[in-house]
This record gives sequence, structure tokens and C-alpha cells, in this order.
Amino acid sequence: MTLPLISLIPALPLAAVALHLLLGDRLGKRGTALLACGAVGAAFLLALRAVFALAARPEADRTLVEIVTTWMRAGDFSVDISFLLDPLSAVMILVVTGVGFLIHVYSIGYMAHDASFRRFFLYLNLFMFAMLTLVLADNFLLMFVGWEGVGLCSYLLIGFWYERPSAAQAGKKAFVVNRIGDFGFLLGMLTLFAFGGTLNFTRLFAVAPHVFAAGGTVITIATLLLFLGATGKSAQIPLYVWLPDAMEGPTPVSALIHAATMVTAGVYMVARCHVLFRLAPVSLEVVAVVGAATALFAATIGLAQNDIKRVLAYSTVSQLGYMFMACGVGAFSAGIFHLMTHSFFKALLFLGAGSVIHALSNEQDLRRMGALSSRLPWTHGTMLVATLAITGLPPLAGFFSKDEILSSAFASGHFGVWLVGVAGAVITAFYMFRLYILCFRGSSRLTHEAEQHLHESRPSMIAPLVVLAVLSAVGGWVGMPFQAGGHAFERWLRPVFEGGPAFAPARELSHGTEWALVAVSVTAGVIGILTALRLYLQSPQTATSLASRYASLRTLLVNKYWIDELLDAAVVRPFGAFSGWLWRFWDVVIVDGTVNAVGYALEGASAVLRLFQTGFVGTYALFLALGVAAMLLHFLRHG
Amino acid sequence: MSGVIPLSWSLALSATLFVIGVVGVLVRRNALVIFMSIELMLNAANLAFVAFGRSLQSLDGQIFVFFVMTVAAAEVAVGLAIIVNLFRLRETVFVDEVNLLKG
Amino acid sequence: MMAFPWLSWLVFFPLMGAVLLCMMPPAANRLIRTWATVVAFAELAFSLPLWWRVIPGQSGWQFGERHDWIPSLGASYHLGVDGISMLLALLTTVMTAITVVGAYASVEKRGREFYALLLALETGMLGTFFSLDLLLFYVFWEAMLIPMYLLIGIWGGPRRVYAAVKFFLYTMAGSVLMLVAILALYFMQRTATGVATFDLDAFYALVIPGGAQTWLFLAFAVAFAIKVPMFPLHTWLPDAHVEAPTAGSVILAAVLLKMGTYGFLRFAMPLFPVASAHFAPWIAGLAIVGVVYGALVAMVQPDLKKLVAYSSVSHLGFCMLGLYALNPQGLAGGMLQMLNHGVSTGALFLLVGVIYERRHTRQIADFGGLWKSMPVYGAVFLVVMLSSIGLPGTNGFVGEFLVLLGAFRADTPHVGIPLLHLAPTWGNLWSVFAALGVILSAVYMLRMFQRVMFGPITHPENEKLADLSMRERLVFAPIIVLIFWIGVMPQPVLDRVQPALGRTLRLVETRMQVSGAALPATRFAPLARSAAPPAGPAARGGAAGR
Amino acid sequence: MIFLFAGFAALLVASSLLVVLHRNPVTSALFLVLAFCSLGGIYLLLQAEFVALVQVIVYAGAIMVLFLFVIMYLNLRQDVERGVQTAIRRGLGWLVGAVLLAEAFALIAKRWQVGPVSGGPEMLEGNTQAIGRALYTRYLFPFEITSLLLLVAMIGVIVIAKGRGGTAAADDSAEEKP
Repeated sequence: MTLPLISLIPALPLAAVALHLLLGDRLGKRGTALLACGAVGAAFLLALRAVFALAARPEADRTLVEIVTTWMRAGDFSVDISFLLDPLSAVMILVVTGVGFLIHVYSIGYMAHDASFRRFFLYLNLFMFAMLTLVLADNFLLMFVGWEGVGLCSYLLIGFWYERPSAAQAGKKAFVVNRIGDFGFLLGMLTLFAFGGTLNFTRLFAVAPHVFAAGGTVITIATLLLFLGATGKSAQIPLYVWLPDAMEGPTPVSALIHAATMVTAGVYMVARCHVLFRLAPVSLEVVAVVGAATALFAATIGLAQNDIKRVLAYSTVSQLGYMFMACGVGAFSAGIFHLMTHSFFKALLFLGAGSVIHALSNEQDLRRMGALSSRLPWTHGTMLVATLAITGLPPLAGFFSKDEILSSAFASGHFGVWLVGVAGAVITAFYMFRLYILCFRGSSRLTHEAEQHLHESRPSMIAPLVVLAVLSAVGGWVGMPFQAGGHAFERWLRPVFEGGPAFAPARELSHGTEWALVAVSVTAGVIGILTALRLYLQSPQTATSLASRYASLRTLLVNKYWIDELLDAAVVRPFGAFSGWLWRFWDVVIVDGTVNAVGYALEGASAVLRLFQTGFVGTYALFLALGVAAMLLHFLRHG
Repeated sequence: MSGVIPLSWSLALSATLFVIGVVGVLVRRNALVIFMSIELMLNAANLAFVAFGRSLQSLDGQIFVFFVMTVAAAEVAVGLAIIVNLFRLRETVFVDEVNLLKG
Repeated sequence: MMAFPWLSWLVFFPLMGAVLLCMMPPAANRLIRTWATVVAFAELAFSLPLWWRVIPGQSGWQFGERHDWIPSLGASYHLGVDGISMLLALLTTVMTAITVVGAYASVEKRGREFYALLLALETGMLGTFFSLDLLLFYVFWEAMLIPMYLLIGIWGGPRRVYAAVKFFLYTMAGSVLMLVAILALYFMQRTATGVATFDLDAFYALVIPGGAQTWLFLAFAVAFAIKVPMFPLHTWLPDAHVEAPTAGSVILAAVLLKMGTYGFLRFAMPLFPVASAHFAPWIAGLAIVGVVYGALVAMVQPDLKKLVAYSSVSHLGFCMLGLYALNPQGLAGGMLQMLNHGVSTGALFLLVGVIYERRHTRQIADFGGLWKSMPVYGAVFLVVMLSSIGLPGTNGFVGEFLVLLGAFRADTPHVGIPLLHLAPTWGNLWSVFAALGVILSAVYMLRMFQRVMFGPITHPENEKLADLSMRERLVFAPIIVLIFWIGVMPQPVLDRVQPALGRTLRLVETRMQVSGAALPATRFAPLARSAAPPAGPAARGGAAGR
Repeated sequence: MIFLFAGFAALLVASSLLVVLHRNPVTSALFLVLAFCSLGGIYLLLQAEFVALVQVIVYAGAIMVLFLFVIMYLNLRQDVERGVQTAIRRGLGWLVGAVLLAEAFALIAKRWQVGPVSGGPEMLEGNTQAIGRALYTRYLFPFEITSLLLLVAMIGVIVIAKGRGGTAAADDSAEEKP
């Protein structure tokens, strides 16, 4: 009996969640950890099995669909719970389960002495279930289930230490901003269904070219709405404000959700709907521009942050910008490739930061770190690899994926986007090495008691770091450029991205220009590194002097362009005031008032009538007589 | 007996009598006089009954007068009892000084 | 052999229980409670077979019972059930059983009368759902008010009398209008067919001229709109909820509000199809205003119960939007939303009741950091809240999505926006605003949840609050099961209700043709299209897409 | 015959006017007696002999006696009509009276002008026998009811006049007062 290939993968974490709930505390810390990691590990193995089964199939028909049941059917609308495995989702489930497993192992050590250990792993498993459903969904609605599911888990995990008001606030902010994105996603889905007649990916993409006029308003609006959802989930420019605050959650959460998996959901969705986006070039432009803008914008803010996790958070936003840029210029496979490599080294950076914070007993401020390289050898080593990878130095993963994005941006004629990308690369290299130096090199600015029990993290935390380090070193080779039919990764994803309507093929660059582009991106990285080294290592005082000279610029960056305060004033407060007015004035005074007014009017009228009851018999007799007179009059007239 | 009294005359008389009764009720303050005026009105009605009975050749008019009388008698008895009681409580018989029924 | 009058038994069994209850000594609290629970659960047990005995596909009313009631008028005691009323009846029995168990702690004084009224209320509700004779429907409709009025009036909070009177008069004013309309129908029926009857099927067959239909529809609509409650007529709800005792406001929210939507679905729509189609944009518009307005106002409520009350205004706005999208998805979504709202808002009120019993205050400011002292309570509250904001996987989402879908495809006359050379129908605009409601509902619910549950414990009393007792967990267990069951597998529920909804829609459609009203070409395109092969949308979509 | 009728009518109208207008209740009571007798006369003219006699006996004899008794019992003085408020009421009273009178006459003029003027044949048998027969055959039931009515009235009067126990003391004191 062959086990159901795909649907078991999300089912395992769900089963683990159920077991956590049922068995409760009887499991104890060891049992909970075992169950949680076991479930994700098993899911990873299953994913491997499924991917191999997929790879075994001929390249043309590399899609596996598994329908579980019909979920909803009303009138001519019907949606069923069904899973789709194709090269794209294969990559995603491998990344999600693989990195997820490593992070689970890491968080055993990290959360070892936390009171609600069980609740943490329960939420993590729930997150894995939701993410896998999102990635494996065969229709928009099931993807939406995963979409909001991960939103919920990020809300729960950010606000994990709920006693801290800032954590609870950040959790709420994350959920609400995600919900605004989901608003767009929902409306996009409705438009697609209204015109496409189905929400199933394969059927919709088959019908799409006939139903939607290429470049027509409907498809553009639908895709823009979907992209709004993506920006909400992947923290791109208007809706990125929640990610930096999401650092309130425990570091493994930041690593898993806000670096490796959840935030990539937006990129995956855009890649999945490449057929639709290709039908609406305007939307693609928007995606590219927003991606580039976010990349640069977030990178600049990253420069001035002093909290180690906030720097990494802005770096994530910026790298996601790169992925969207790739999708925007049509190089969807490059975007996914960068997504994979990014999740390796960014997860590693976060976990490394986590072990640094752990070592310094929860000290997150870069200004009170330094010279840790000797005392935290493993952390330092792995973080160094990751930092080199992200800056895009040749042998490491980051170089291959970022370079491919920049070259495809250049190839498809988006010069502005390419230029922004290169500038972003420089700044990325700069702030990454600033973080590296402030954290590991330079003089030790540790506080006294942090100095006391400074210790290297436990092997259970170091092992995942090492694995991730290897991956971020080797991960890039699968995308070796300059191969005849495109590199292995591209060939793997070709069947997925081939299906769409004929897309203007990017101009085939001559080898010369390609080598030149490679050189440009490498030099960009090196420039960034050198400036960081010179500023922060050789002459720290120049850093401070520079900082003082450009004081205003620096404060601008430190306060994140006051975006949060701006949003708060422009949106949150007026909304509150408006609804306050709406309630106190409109509801209570107008609507309720009219109701009570009717009541009082009646009362008033009856008071007037009461005057006639004078009590004197005389008046009653008078009315009687008047009545008779009136009657007689009537008879007179009508005879 | 020669000519018979024309119906309209009796009715006119009954109407006048009725109106005088009404005026008496409205104008006078003394409960007793009001009572008498009511009696007048009742008799006006009787007259009308008899007049119609006569002109329509049927006895019903007169029988009805008979019933009216019994009612009037009962009414006077009860009315006067009330007035006597009223007088005991309020020392007055004037209608406009009594407004217990004020709503 | 005369079939066992199942429906009458279902309707009057709680009343019998209530009457017997009144004969018990007032002091014997324990006896009263057990007896009330026995009756409630027996009623639930009797009503469960409805789920599989009612054959969804079979047209016409099932388990029909008909006896002469006032022969001279032609009013008959006529009960029957179909997919729609079966589900609502089950909702009633389930929620009443849960409320009876849930209200143990909250009733201090005069428990006997409290439970008797609760059971009598159940009789009124079931009667309304099963009656197919307009006069009988009206009688049960009014009968339902009295126990509710007393429940609020006697066991309520400080301003209970004002709230109870307002509730009673508001609903009464509406239903009096309906009575006039019923009588008008009755006489129209008599003149048209010579047969004097109040029977619903007879009225379904009656062809009502356009002008009269509008006025009659408005009369019915106002009566049901008050009950729903829809936007301008909703102010009685927050007062009634704030002042009502926990059990009272649970039943009020869970079932009584459904009377309005049920009324629209069963009476207003099929009896006056042309008027319904004509007023559909207005009603949907008002529903949307209700959704957004309810959500916005809920955001600033200091009182927990008022917040939940305004949230039900918002949810039921969704329900009405679904119904008046007049297409299969909309109706299915509206119907499902009725059930979901019953379950999740009922649970919300129970949850508020739980902390009210412990702290005797409903102000959000008095709470904070409850999760620490009441983790299980926190978990339940979280699940119910998620169902209320419609998180996928919970029941709320299924209902909301179908409503949005229905509204989006409601093909009322196109409103072209020249500059965008786009042709969004009314439906598109509606669903945009309704989807806005989805965000707002998340905002106010999360704000409340965060200020009640998370954060440090500010008030010392919150430290040692007892977590959910075993009884309370038993109360919430079925609700959570329902939330996830409908969320993950809504199809069994949808299968049971869709044929009945389809009949109503077809009735509306045929009646439109019969009464010669111009059938808006696209209004029932989805119906027509569902028969046509999927290629159909290409033509229509293409045109609009250009 | 007509003259007789006119005489009685004039007498009737004059006495009833005086009943209403006269200040002293006793004199107005006496005028009322006169009015009832003249009315009895008119009944005779209308050949309703039994009613006429009953009228005189019941009304003039019984009811007026009761009236006079009560007036004496309460020994009322002159009615004094003062104050602006009463003036308005009086004015209104007369006004309404005049309106009613005008309407009545207009109605009578319009409606019964053509009424059968003829006296019609003599009664077959005596008026009293006829009334007796009718009363005990067709109108037996109302007849019994009226007797019941009278009984009820009597009981009512006794209860009211006796007053509720407590006031007995009060009403004694009321009498001493002049």
C-alpha cells in the first residue's frame, strides 16, 4: 500500500499538534521536543520521497495531484481539498521542512528553560502544517487557508511572551497588517473566480489566456490585488511595518517564520501565478519596482539599527525585495533560487544571532557586544560563512542567486531596477559586515555580568548552525551559471514556468556582458565589505565622526523614517477617532435618539390629552352636547 | 274628536323640551337642578315616543315610554343617593367644586 | 395509522417541561436545574434525528402536520420542515441545551422561573421555524417575545427594564406591520381564489401585482430588518445584550436574531420576488453599512458585551448581504453564516458570562493578562475569537467566503466607471466593502483579546481567577467541535440546505417570469450557467474583461 | 283640540324654562311637577291615556316627591352663580342649546313635513287593555328585566345611602352643621 504521497506531509505536523494538545504535560519537555522534531523530520523525509518520485517522472508531466475530499460546493462553485506537487512546490516543501527541522532542533536548546515549552512547539508544529498546506495547495482557497494559518501562527509566536505588552502589541500589528494583505488576496481570488469560473490552479491557468484579455483591466486588477496580499505576507513596501516589530518573538521564531518560510509565501504565490502575472505586464512592472524600492529602502534603514535582530529583519525585507524584483523582471526561477539560498543563510544568521543573544544572556544591542569571535568559535565561524554568502562573494550561495537576479534584470532591459539592485548589494554588504564586526571583532564592550557567564551554545544548537553553514556555502552550486541549457535549478523549474503564454524571451546576453555583470556585482560586494572594515575595524572613531557629521541622516534612519509613527497618526488614530465619533454621536444620539424621541413624543401627546380630563362633570356634559350637535349636523347634511 | 295633533308639532315640542333640559344641565351648578333637567330630557324622549306611536298606529311607542319611566325612576333613586352621599362628604352640591375624577 | 406528530412534539415538549418545572418548590435549586437539563437534552435528543430523517432532495415540506385551527378564518395548525428550518431548529435545540448547562452559576434568584422561561422560549422559537401557516407563524413570532422580555426584564442588569421594554416595543412595532401585510395577503388571496386560508403554499402560488407587492414587501422587510437587526434599526440590540443575563443574551444572539434572516429567506423573498429583486441593492447596501458600521463602532466599546453585540450587527449584515445577492453561493453563504454566528457569538457571550460571574464586571479595562491565570479559558476564547473573525479552517470563514463570493457575482445592473473603463457590478463594490469588514473584525477582536488576555496582570483580583470548571469545559467542548467541523467539512451542512435554497431561488425566478417582471438578464445567469458547460463564462467574462 | 294642545305645550315649555332658570331648587322642583302634569295632558290628547296617568302618578307623584325630600333633607339655600368661569360655562351652555334647537327644528322641518297627518282610525279596544296585552305577551321578557333593574337600583341606593360603616359617625356630625 503506497502511503498517500503528498497529503501525508502536512498531515504529520497537524497530527503532532493534536498529540501535543491531547497528551498535554504528560509528555514532559523531552517528549514534546521529540514529538515536534520527529514530526517535522518525518515530514522532511516524506517530502524527499515525494520529490524523488516526482523527479522520476518524465520532465513533461512532472505534476502530481492528490484530491482528498470536496471541501465546499454551492451552486456552480466547488472547491476541494487537494494537493499539487510540481517542481516549484517540491523546492518549497524541501526548504520549509528542511530548514524547519533544523530550527526545531535548534529551539530545543534555545527554549530549554522557558516555562511554556510545550505551547511553543505546539505553535511551531501548527505553523509547519499551515505553511505546508499553503505550499502544497492545489487551489487558491486552500492556499488561503494556509495563508491565514501562517498569519495566525506568526501572531501567536510573536506574542509568545504575552506578558510583555510590546510583544502582544507586535503580534496584533502583525496579524492586522497581514489581514490587510489578505483583504487584497481575497478580492483577487473573487475576481479570478467571477471571470475564470474556478479557483483550481491548473484549470484556471488553462482558461486564463482565453478569458482574460492580455493586459486588460480585469486581469491587471486581479493580479495587483494578489500582489497586495503578497506584500502583506512578505513585508514589502506599504505593508512591511510589521516585520521589524515581529522581532519581539523568540529568535527561532524569527528565524523560521520571519526569515526562511512565511515571508517567502508571497514570492511563492507570485511565482505560482506567473501565468496571470505574465498576462498583466503592468502588474509585473509594479512588482519589479516595489521589489527594487523595498530592497534599497529597507537596506538603508538596516544601516543604522543597533539591535542585532532588527538589522537582520530589515535585511530580510531587503532580500525579499530582490526576490520580487526577480519575479517582476520575469525571472521567476531566479527569484525562487534566491528564495532557497536566502532561507539558508538568513536562517543561519538569525540562529547565530540567537546563540549570541543566548550567550550574552539576552543582550541584543550591538553596542554592548564585540570580540566574541574567540569565545564563541562555532557561532562566529558559521555566522561568518552566512555573512559572506549574503554579501554575494563567489563561491557561496548568495553570489549565484543574487547575481542571476541582477543579470536577468539587466537582460530584460530594466536598467533602473538593475542599478538599484547593485546599490542595494553594496549597502547589504556594508551593514552585514558592520554587524559582523560590531558583534565579533573589535573591542569587547560586554557588560560585566554578561562577561561572567559567557558560554558557547550547546551542541544541539550548534549542529543546525553548521548544517546551515554548509548549505549556504554549497547551496549555490546547483545554480552554476553559464551552462548550456541553463543551470540545474532552472532546468528543474522549467516545466512549471514554461506553461505560461509566450513571454518575450530576455535578450540572450553574450558571454562577455554576463562576465561583466558578474564582475560588477562582486565588486559591489567587496566595496561594501571594505568600507565596513575600514569604518568599524581600523578606525572606529571615523565611524563616530561620520555619524556625528551626518547626524540628521542617521537619526532619520535610526527612527525608520518615522514610518511607524506616521502610519499610527495617519491611519490608526483617525480610525479610532472616527469610530469613537460614530458610536458616541451617530449611534447614541442620532439612531438611538430618534427611537427615544418617538417614545417621548408619544408621552408628550398623551400629556396634552390629559388636560381634557378636568374632573368636572360640567365639561364632560359639554362635550356630550357638542357630540350630539355634531351628529345632528351630519344628519342634516346627509339627510 | 276633530283634527288630530300633527306629528311635527309634538316633535317640535319634544325637541324644545329636550334642549331646555340640555341647557339646564350645562348651565346650572346645582346637582339637583341638573338632575331635574335630565328628567326633562327623558320626558322629551317619552313625548317623541308617544307622538310617533300615535302617528304610526302602534302601541310600541307607549310601551317603550313605560320602560323609560322605570329606568328614570331607578336612575333618580341612585342619583339622589349619590348626591346625598356627596353632600355628606363634601358639604356641597355644586358640581364644579367636585373634581375627584381629575385625570 | 396517523404518523407520530413529531414536529408538534418537538415544539411543545419544552413547554410541558416548563409547566412541570413551575410546579416544583422554588427552593429546590438542584432539582430544578437537573430537571431543566433533562428536558433540554431530551429535546436535543428528539431533534437530532431531524438531521438524517429530513431528505434534502425531496421537494415540499416534510413531516407535515395539518389540523384545523380556526376553520372559519381558514387558519390551520400547519407544521412542516425543510432543509432550512431543520438546520435552524437544530441550532436552537443545541444552543438551548448549552445555555441551560452554561447558566447554572449565573442564576442566583428564582431559578425555577428562569429555566421555565428559557424552555418556553425554546417552544416559541421552534414553533416559528416549523410553522407554515402565516397566522400560526405570527402567533409563535409574538409568543417568542414574552419569555425573552421577562428574561431581560427580571434577571437583567441595572437598566434592564428600559432595555426589555425597548426590545419588546421595537420588535412589536415591526411585527404589527407584518400582521397588516399578512392580513392584506389573506384578503388578496381570498378575492383571487375564493378560498380563505393562511397557508404559505397558497400564498406562494398567489400572483401579487407589482405596486402592492412593493408595499407588502416593505412591511415584511421592516419587521424582519428590526429583528436581524439591520443598520438603522439596530440600537435595541446593544442595550438588550448588555442588560440581559448571560443565558438570555446567548439565546438572543444565537437564535432570536436568526428569526429576521429566516423570515427574509422564507417569507419576504419567495412571496414578493419582484420587490425583492428591486430592493436587493438597497438591502445589500444597508447590510454593508451594517457590516462596516458595526465593526467600526465595536472597536471603541469599553463594555465587552456591547462589543460582541455590535459584532453581531456586523456578522448579520454579512448574512443579509449573502441572502440578497440572490444567487446560490450567496444564499448558501448567508444560511451558513446564520449557523456560524449562532455558534460563535453564542460562545462569545458564554465566555463573557464566565468572567462576568467571576469578576462581576464587563469593562475591558478591568481585565488584563487573564491568560496567565486562566490558560484553558484563554485557549477556548482564542478559538472562538478566530471563528468569529472568520479564520480559514473555522466555520466563520466558510460562511464569509461564500457570502463574499455570492455578493461579488450578484449581477445587479452594471455600474460602469468610465475612467477605469471597467464594469464593476454593484456586487463587486459590495464585496469590496464587505471584505473591508473582514479586516475591521480582525482589528476589534484582536484589540479586545489583547487587552483582556495578554499583557501583564494589572488588577490584583485577576491573579487568582479560577480557570474553567469541568462543567464549563463541557459547555464549550461541543462548540469548539462544531466550529472546526463546519470549518473543515461544511459539505454535509451545505448538502442539506442547498436543495431548499435552490427551491426558494427557483420559486423566486419562476414567480418573476409568471408575474411578467423583466427578469434581469444576468440576475439568474449563475443559475442558468450552472447548467451550461464551463465554457459559458468565457463569453460573459470575455465581454466584461475587455 | 289644537288649542288644548297649544295651551298644554305653552304651559310645559314655560314651566320647564322656569325649572332651569329659577334660583331656588324647591321652586324649580315644583315647576317640574307642573311640567310633568301638563305633559300628561298632552299624552291624553295623543290618546295615550294609560301613559298619561302613569306619567302623572310615577313622575309627578313619586320621583318629584323624592326630589323634594332630598332637597329638604339637604336644606339647600339659594344657588349662587358667581365667578367668570361659571359665566363662560353658562354662555356656552346657552349657545349649545340654541344650536341644538336650530338643528332640531331644521331636521323636523325637513324630515317629517310629509309625515302622515291623518289621525287614523280609533283604537279598537281600550288603550290600557291593549298595553297590558302587549306588555305580557311580546314584551314579557323586557318587562321582567325592568323589574330586576328596579330591584338592583333599590339595593344600590341602600348601600350608597348607608355609606361605609365608618362614615356613619361622620354623617351624624354633618347634620348638626346648619
